[in-house]
Amino acid sequence: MAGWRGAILLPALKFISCVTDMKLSWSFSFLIVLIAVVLTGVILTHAQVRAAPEQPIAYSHRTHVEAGVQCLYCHTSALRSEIAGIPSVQKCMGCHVVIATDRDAIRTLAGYWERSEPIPWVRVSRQPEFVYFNHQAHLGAGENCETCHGDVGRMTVTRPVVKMDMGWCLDCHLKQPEIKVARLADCLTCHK
Amino acid sequence: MNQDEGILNDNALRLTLKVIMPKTLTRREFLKIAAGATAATGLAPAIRSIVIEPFVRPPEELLPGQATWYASTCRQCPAGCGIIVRTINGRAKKIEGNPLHPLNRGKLCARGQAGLQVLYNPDRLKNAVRQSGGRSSRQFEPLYWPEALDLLSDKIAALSSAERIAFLGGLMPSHVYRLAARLLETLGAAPPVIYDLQSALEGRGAASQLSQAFFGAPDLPVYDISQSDVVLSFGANLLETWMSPVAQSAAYGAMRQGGMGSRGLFVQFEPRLSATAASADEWIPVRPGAEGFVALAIGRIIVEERLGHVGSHRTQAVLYQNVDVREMATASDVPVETLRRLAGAFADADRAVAIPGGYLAGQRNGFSSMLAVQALNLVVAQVGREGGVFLSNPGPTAALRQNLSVNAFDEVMDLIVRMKAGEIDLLLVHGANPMYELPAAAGFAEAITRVPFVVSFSPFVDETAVWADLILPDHTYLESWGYQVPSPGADRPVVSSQQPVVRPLYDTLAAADVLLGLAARFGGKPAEALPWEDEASYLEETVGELHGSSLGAYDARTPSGFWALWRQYGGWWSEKKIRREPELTEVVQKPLPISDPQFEGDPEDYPFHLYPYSSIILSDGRGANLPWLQEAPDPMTTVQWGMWVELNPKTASALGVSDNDIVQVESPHGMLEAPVVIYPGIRPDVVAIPVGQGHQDYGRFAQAVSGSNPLVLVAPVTDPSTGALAWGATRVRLKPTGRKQILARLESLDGNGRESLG
Amino acid sequence: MSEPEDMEQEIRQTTPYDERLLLAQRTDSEINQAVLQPMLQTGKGFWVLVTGLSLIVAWGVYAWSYLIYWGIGVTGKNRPVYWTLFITTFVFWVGISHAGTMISAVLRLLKADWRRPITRGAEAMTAFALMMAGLYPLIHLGRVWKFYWMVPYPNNRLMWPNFQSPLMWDMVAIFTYLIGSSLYLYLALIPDMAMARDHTGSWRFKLYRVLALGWRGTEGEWHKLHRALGIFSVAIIPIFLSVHSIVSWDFAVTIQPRWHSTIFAPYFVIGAVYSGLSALASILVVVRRGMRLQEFLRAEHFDSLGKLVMVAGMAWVYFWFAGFIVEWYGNEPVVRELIREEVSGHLAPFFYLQMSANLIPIALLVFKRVRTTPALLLATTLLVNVGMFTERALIVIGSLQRNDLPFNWGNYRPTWVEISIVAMTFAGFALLYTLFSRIIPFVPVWEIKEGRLRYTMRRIGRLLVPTAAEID
Amino acid sequence: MATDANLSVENDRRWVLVVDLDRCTGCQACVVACHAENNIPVVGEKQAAYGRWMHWIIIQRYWEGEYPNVKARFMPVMCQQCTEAPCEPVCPVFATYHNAEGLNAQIYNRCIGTRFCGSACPYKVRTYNWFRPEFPEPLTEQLNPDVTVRTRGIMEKCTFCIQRIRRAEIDSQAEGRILADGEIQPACVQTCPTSALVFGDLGDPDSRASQLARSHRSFRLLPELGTDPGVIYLKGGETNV
Repeated sequence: MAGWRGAILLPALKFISCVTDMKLSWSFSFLIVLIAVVLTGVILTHAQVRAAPEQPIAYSHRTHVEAGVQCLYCHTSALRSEIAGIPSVQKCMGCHVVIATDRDAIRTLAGYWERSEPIPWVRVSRQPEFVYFNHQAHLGAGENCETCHGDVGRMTVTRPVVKMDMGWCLDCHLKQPEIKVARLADCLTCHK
Repeated sequence: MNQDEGILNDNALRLTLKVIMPKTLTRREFLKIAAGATAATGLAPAIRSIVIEPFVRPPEELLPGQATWYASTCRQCPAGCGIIVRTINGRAKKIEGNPLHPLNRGKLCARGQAGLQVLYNPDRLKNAVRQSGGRSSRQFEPLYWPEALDLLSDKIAALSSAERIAFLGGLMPSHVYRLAARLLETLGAAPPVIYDLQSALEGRGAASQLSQAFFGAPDLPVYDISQSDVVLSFGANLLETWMSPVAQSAAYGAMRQGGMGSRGLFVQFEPRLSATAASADEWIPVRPGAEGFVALAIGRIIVEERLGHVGSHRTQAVLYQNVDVREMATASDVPVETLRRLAGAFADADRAVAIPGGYLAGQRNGFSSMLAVQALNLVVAQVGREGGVFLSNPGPTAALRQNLSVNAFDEVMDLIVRMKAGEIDLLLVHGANPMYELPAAAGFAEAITRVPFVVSFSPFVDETAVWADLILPDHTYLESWGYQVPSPGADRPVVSSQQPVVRPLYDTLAAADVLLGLAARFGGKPAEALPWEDEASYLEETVGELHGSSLGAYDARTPSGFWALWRQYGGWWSEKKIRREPELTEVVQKPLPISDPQFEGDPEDYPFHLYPYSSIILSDGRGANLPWLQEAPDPMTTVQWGMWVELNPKTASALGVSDNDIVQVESPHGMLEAPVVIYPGIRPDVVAIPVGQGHQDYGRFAQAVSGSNPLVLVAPVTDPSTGALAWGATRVRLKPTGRKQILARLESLDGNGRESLG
Repeated sequence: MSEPEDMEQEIRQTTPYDERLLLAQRTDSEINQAVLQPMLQTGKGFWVLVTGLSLIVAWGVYAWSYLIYWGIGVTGKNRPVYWTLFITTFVFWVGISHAGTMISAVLRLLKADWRRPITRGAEAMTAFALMMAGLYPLIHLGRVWKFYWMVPYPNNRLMWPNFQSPLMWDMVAIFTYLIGSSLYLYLALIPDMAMARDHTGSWRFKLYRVLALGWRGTEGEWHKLHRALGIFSVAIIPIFLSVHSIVSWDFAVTIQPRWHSTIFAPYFVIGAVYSGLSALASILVVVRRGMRLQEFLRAEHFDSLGKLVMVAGMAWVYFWFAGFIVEWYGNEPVVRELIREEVSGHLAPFFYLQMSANLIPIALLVFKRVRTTPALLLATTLLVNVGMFTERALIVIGSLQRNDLPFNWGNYRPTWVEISIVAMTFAGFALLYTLFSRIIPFVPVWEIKEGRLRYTMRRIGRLLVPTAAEID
Repeated sequence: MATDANLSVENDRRWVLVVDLDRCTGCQACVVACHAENNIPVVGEKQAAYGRWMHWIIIQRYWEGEYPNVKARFMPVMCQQCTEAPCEPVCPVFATYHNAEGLNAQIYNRCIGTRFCGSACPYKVRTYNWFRPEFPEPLTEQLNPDVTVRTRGIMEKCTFCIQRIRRAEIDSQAEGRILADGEIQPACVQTCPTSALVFGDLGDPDSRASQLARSHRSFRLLPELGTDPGVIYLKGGETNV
C-alpha cells in the first residue's frame, strides 16, 4: 500500500520542491493569480447590501416616527394588499400644509403638489420581478415591519438593512412550524 | 340556466360591485409604472434603480397593487357582450366576461380577449392629424383639437348645402349614431349610412328584414339552441362569428352536456365544413345557394307525410304547394332519403329550431331561402317557444334601441354613385373601413377621390383613414363611454353599458364630444338639439330613462345612484326571463317563393364558387392589427399569420397542387394569389378564402401578413328582394403558379391530421 | 508513393521477434534524436496549418458569442426538435475519447507490446476529445451564464443540482474521465520529459524541467511509476466503460420513442470504441507522415490497430442489429414511423449513409493490404467516423422529429451558427493535437526502450538466441 | 386511448383540469386568454412557421373520414401536469419539479435552458424562449404583474395559472374561509364560452372536477405511458338519426 501512496504523492512532492527551488517570482505570480480568482469568486457570489439611494426629497423616517406617526398611517395598504404603498402627495400635504412649511424639503414637496406632479421616489427595498412578495400575507402571519426593513424609525436616511436574497427569505421560512414549512419551502410560493 | 353555467367568478363579481369608475379624472392622477420597462426585459438583474411614482390624489376605490375591475361592453363585434376589465395601478391588464351579464354570462371569445391590444396598440394615432402631404401621403401633421374642430365646422359651414354631407358609419356605438343622426338632421343632411363587412357577412340587414316580414318587427330573433333537441343550421356559423357567438356557444354547450339527459342533434347545411359544422353531428354539403331548397323539401315532406305531433299540416300545406321534393333534392345535391330522415327527426322533436344563417343572406336568392328556413319553425310550431325561435322582449329598453340596423348594400351603392357624381363634398367615416370592407368592384376607391374633403374618426390609420384629409381619432372602446342594446338580445331585456376602464392613453377625443363640440360651434338649432356639455352627461340622461323600471336586476333611489349601479353592473337588464310572442304576418300564409340562385361569372370559364368566409379569429379584418389574434391559429386549418385558399383534395389533385402551393384565384372582377390548404371538408366545386388579411395599412401587425383581401374578387351584386350584398354569388377559376409559400401552422403536415398512429 | 512497397517488404521478411529487435542496433541517443528531431524543426506547413486552424476556432468563438447574445433561436432548433447538432457532436467527441484508454490501459494490462509507440498519441487524443466534448454542455445551454447552477457548491439558496438528472451524471462522468485520463497521460510522460529536459535548451529546457518534476530515473522512481501506471490502468477502465453508458442514458431515461431503449449503454460504448479506434488510426497515419515517424509507427502497428477496428466494428453491428430487431418486433407506432422515415422517408439519405459508412469499412479491413496501406487505412477509418457521426445525428435529431402525437411532429435545418461551432471543435481538436505534437515527444521513448530491453540477443555457443525478460 | 380511472392524489389536494371534448368548439378563446394572462410572447409569422410559436394551450384538430362523410375533432392540449412527469427528473437544476398540490411547477428564474424537459415531454407542451420576447411600446402595459416575463433561453409551459391559485389561497386565508369549488378559474376556464373546461381539486370528491373525472366518458392522453396526467378529457359523443 505504502508503495502506491508513494506513487501518487511523489509527483506532488516533486512539483512543490521544484516550485520552491525555482525563482520565487514564478511561484508567487502563480499564487497571486490563484488568490485573485478565489477572491473575485467570493465577491461575485456574495454581494453586499446596497447603499441608501438618493431621494428627490430629503425625507427622514426618524423625524416622522418620533413625531408619533405609525407606519400604517402612510403605508396604508400593507395590511390589505401585497404592496405597502407609498403615500400620495395629497397625504403628505394633509399635514404639511401647516407643519414645517418653511423647511426646504417641504417647499420642494409643496412644489410637487402645486404642479400636481408625482414625486419620483427611488425604491429602497426591492425584490427582483420574478419574486412574488405579499405584505398582507406576512403581516397577517404576525411579522412586523422591522423584521425586514430594520428599525426605519431610527433612520434619517432610509437604507436597506438586509440583503433580501433567497437565503435570507428561506432562513425565516424554514423556522416556521412544521405544517407551514412544506408550503413555505415550495418554490411556487414566492416565484411567479 | 343549467348548473355549470351557474359557476360565477366570485372574485370578479365582488370587485365589480365594489368599484365605480370616477367620471372625470385628470392625467396626473394616474400612476406611471416605470417598472413596466423592467418587466419587459424579463428576469433582468435587479440592479437598476427603480422609480416609483405615487398618486398625487389617489382615486378612493384604488388600493395600490390590488386589481380593480371595471364593467364595460365589448365592441369587437356587434354582439355586445358584457366585459369586466382588470386594472392595476390604472392600467388595464385583462378582459374577462361579465359574470352577471345575461348575454355572455362571464364568457368571452378570442376577439373579446384580445381587446387589450386595441387599447395598447403601438400603431394608434396619438392625436388629431391632418395629412400635410395630401391624401394617402401618410404624412401626418398633428393638430390641436380646437383647431381640428374649427377646421371641420368651417368646412361644414362653407358647404353650399347640407345634402352634400355624407356620414358613413360602421360598427358605431348607439349613442354616437343617435347624436350623429340628430346633428345631421338639424343641419338638414341625410342620416348616417351604416355598413360594415361583419354585418354583411352574417346577413344582419337581411335577417332584420326577414324578421320584419315574418314577425312584423325588425328585431333579430333569438334561436334558443340551449333548450333545443334538434338544431338545423342553414349556413349559420353560430359558434364563430354569426350574430352573438358567445351566447350561442354557451347555449351549444348546454345543448350538448347541459344535463338535460338528451344530447341534442345538430345538423349544419353549408358548402364548407366550418368550425361550427365540425361541432355539429352532421355536416351536409349543400350546393351553394340551394339551402332554401333543402328547407322547402323538408317542409314539404313534413306537411305531406303529416310528420310530427303538430296537427297544423293542412293549414301549412299552402306554403309548400308548388314544391317538388325530388327536384329540390337534385337541385340542392342532398339525397331524398337524407331529407326524409332529417324531416322526421325535426318534426318528431319536442323542441326543434331551424336557423337561417349568414351564408344564405349572401346569395341572390337569399331572402327566399331564409324565408323557407324560418318557415320550418312555423311548420313544427316552434315559433315563440322555448327551444324554438323568439324575439327578445325590449321592455323599457325599447326607447334606447333607436334603429341602428345596418343599411342595405344598395344604399351604400347609391352613396358611392352620388360620390362619383361629385354630389358629396364632405364625407365623414366612423367605425367603418369601406376601402377595405367593400368589394373592390363597388368602386369606392374611385368614388372617394371625387370627394373634396374626407374626415375619419378611426383611432388607427386604416385604408380609409389614409384617404382622409382630417383624422379625428376616437377613443378605443376601453377608453370611452357608451351603451349598446345587444341584438339579437337574450331571453330578457338587456342594455350593456360602456365606461372608460382606463383614462385615454393619448390625446384622442370621443366622437360624441366632437359632434357636441361641432353643434356648440354652429349654435342655433344644432346647439339646441345637442345641448349636453359632454358625452357622459348625455349618456347619464339617456340611460336615465331606465331608472325606476320595476324589472331591473337592481334598484336605485336616485338617478345618480342608478347611474352608479348602471356602471357597476355593466348595464341594465331584467332579473327574470321575459319573452314576447311574435305575431305572424301575411307572408307566411302564401306559398313560399322558390327562386334559383344566380351567380356572377359564366360556369364555363369560372367553374368554382367563391366562399369568402369571416374567420373566427379575424372576423371581418377588424382584428388583423392585434398580434394575439394574428398569432392565434385558425381552428380548422391551424394557420397563424396567414391567408390561404381552401381546396377539396379532389380539386387540388385535379389542379395538380398541394399544400402551400400558391394558386391564382380569378373572378370576373379581380384576381388574387394565395397558398393552398388542402381541406377535406369542402365541396369540390367551392373555393373558400378567409376574410380579414391583406391590409395595405392598419398597422404593422396587419401589414406584416402577406395576404390579400378576397373582396377584390367579390361581385357587387345584391339580393334584389333585400338589397343585401350577395357576397357568396361570385364564381372564380383557379390557376397554379408553380410558386410556394410555407404557411405558419400548428399542425405538422407530416402528421397529416392523424389523431394517433395506433 | 513508394512507401507501401517497402513496408510490404518489411512485413514479408520480418518474423515477430525480428521486428521487435529492429531497434536493437540503434543506440539510445539515436532513438532520442529520432523522436526529438521532428519536434524541434517546424516547417512552413506547420505554421500554415496552425494559422488555418486558429482562424476556424476564432470564427467558431464568434459564432458562440453570437449565439449567447441572441439566444438559442439562432440555431435551427425548434419544437419538438430541442436537441440537435450540439448534442450529436458532444456524443461523437465523448466517443472518440474512448480509444486512448482502450489502447493504453487495456492493452497495457494485456501486455500487448505493439501498443508501445502509439499509447501517447492515443492518450492525447482522449484528453483533447474530452476537452472538446466538455464544451458542448455549456454551448447548448440557453443561459450559459448560469451554468454554475449545475455545479454542486454550498449556497445560501440551499439549492443543489438534481442528481437524478442524467445531465448531472454526464458532468461528473466526463470530468472524472478528463482528470483521470490527463493524469494518466502525464504520469507516462514524466520520464520522457526528463529525457527531453536533458537534450534541449532555452525555453524548452525550462518547460521540461518543470514538467519532469525533477525525474532522475532512480530505481525507486521507476518502481513507483510502474505501480502508479498499473493502478491507473485498472482504475480508469470502469470510468471508460461508464462514461459512454451515462451519455447514452441521457437518451435512454426519457420516454421519447427510439431513445427509450435498454441496449443503449453497451451499444454506445462499443460504438465509441469503434469510432475512437478509427479516429486514432487516421490520426496516426497523418502524424506518421507529418512527423516522419515511419521508423516507430510501422506496418504491424497499423495492422493490429486495423484488426481492432474491424472487431469493434463487428461488435457494433451486432449491437445495432440487436437494438433494431427489438424495435422491429416491438412495432411501436412511432418507432415504426421512424423506421419508415429512415428506410424510405426524409431521413433515408442519412440512414443509408450511416449504414454503408459503418459496414463497408469492416469488410475492407478484412484485407491486410487495406490495414497496412496508410492511404487506404486513412480513407476507411475516416469513413467509419463519418458513419458514426451520422448515426449519432440520426439517434439525436432524427428521433426527436417524431413523437406520440403526430400533430406535434417537426423537422430541422441547421444554421451557420451550429455548423461553425461544430467546426470550431473539430479545428480546436486538431489545433491542440498539432501543438501537442511539437512540445511533447509523440512516441513514448522510455516505453520503446523498455520494450527493447525485454528482448535481447544472447550468444549461446554459435548462435544468437533472442531472449525475453519480464520487467514489470 | 382507453378510459383509466386510477387518478392518484398524493396529498389531500390535487389540482386537475377537466376538458369536455363534447363541448369544445375549437374557438381559440382559451388560447388568447392564456396569452393575455401569462405574458406569452408573440413570435411572428417567420418563427411560427418554423414551429417556434409559444402557445401554452393549443387546440389540435384531427380529420376523420373522406368527403362528404368527413368529420373534424378538436382536442385542447396543454401541460398535462403529470404526477409521474417525464420532464421533472431530467432537469439538472430543479427548475421543474412537482409540488404538494400536484402541480408540475416551472420556476423560470431557475431554468438554465438545457431543453431536456422539452425533449422528455411526450406531449410536447413545453415551449422555449428562442429569443428575447418583444413587446413594442405600449404593449408592455398589458403585461400581467403577477407573472414573470420570461427572457431568452427559458423553458415555459402551462402552470394552471398558478398566480390565480396563489391569490385565491391568500385571499381565502386573509378572509379566514376555505376555498370554494370553482373559485379558482384559470384564464382558459374562465373564458371558455361553452364551459368545456372545468378546474378543481381532485382531492375533494364533491368538486365538480372530480365528479366529471369519474364520468364514464373520461380518458387521459397517452395513458399507456403511465404519466398519470392531471388533465382529464371527456370523450365527445355523437347523435344520430
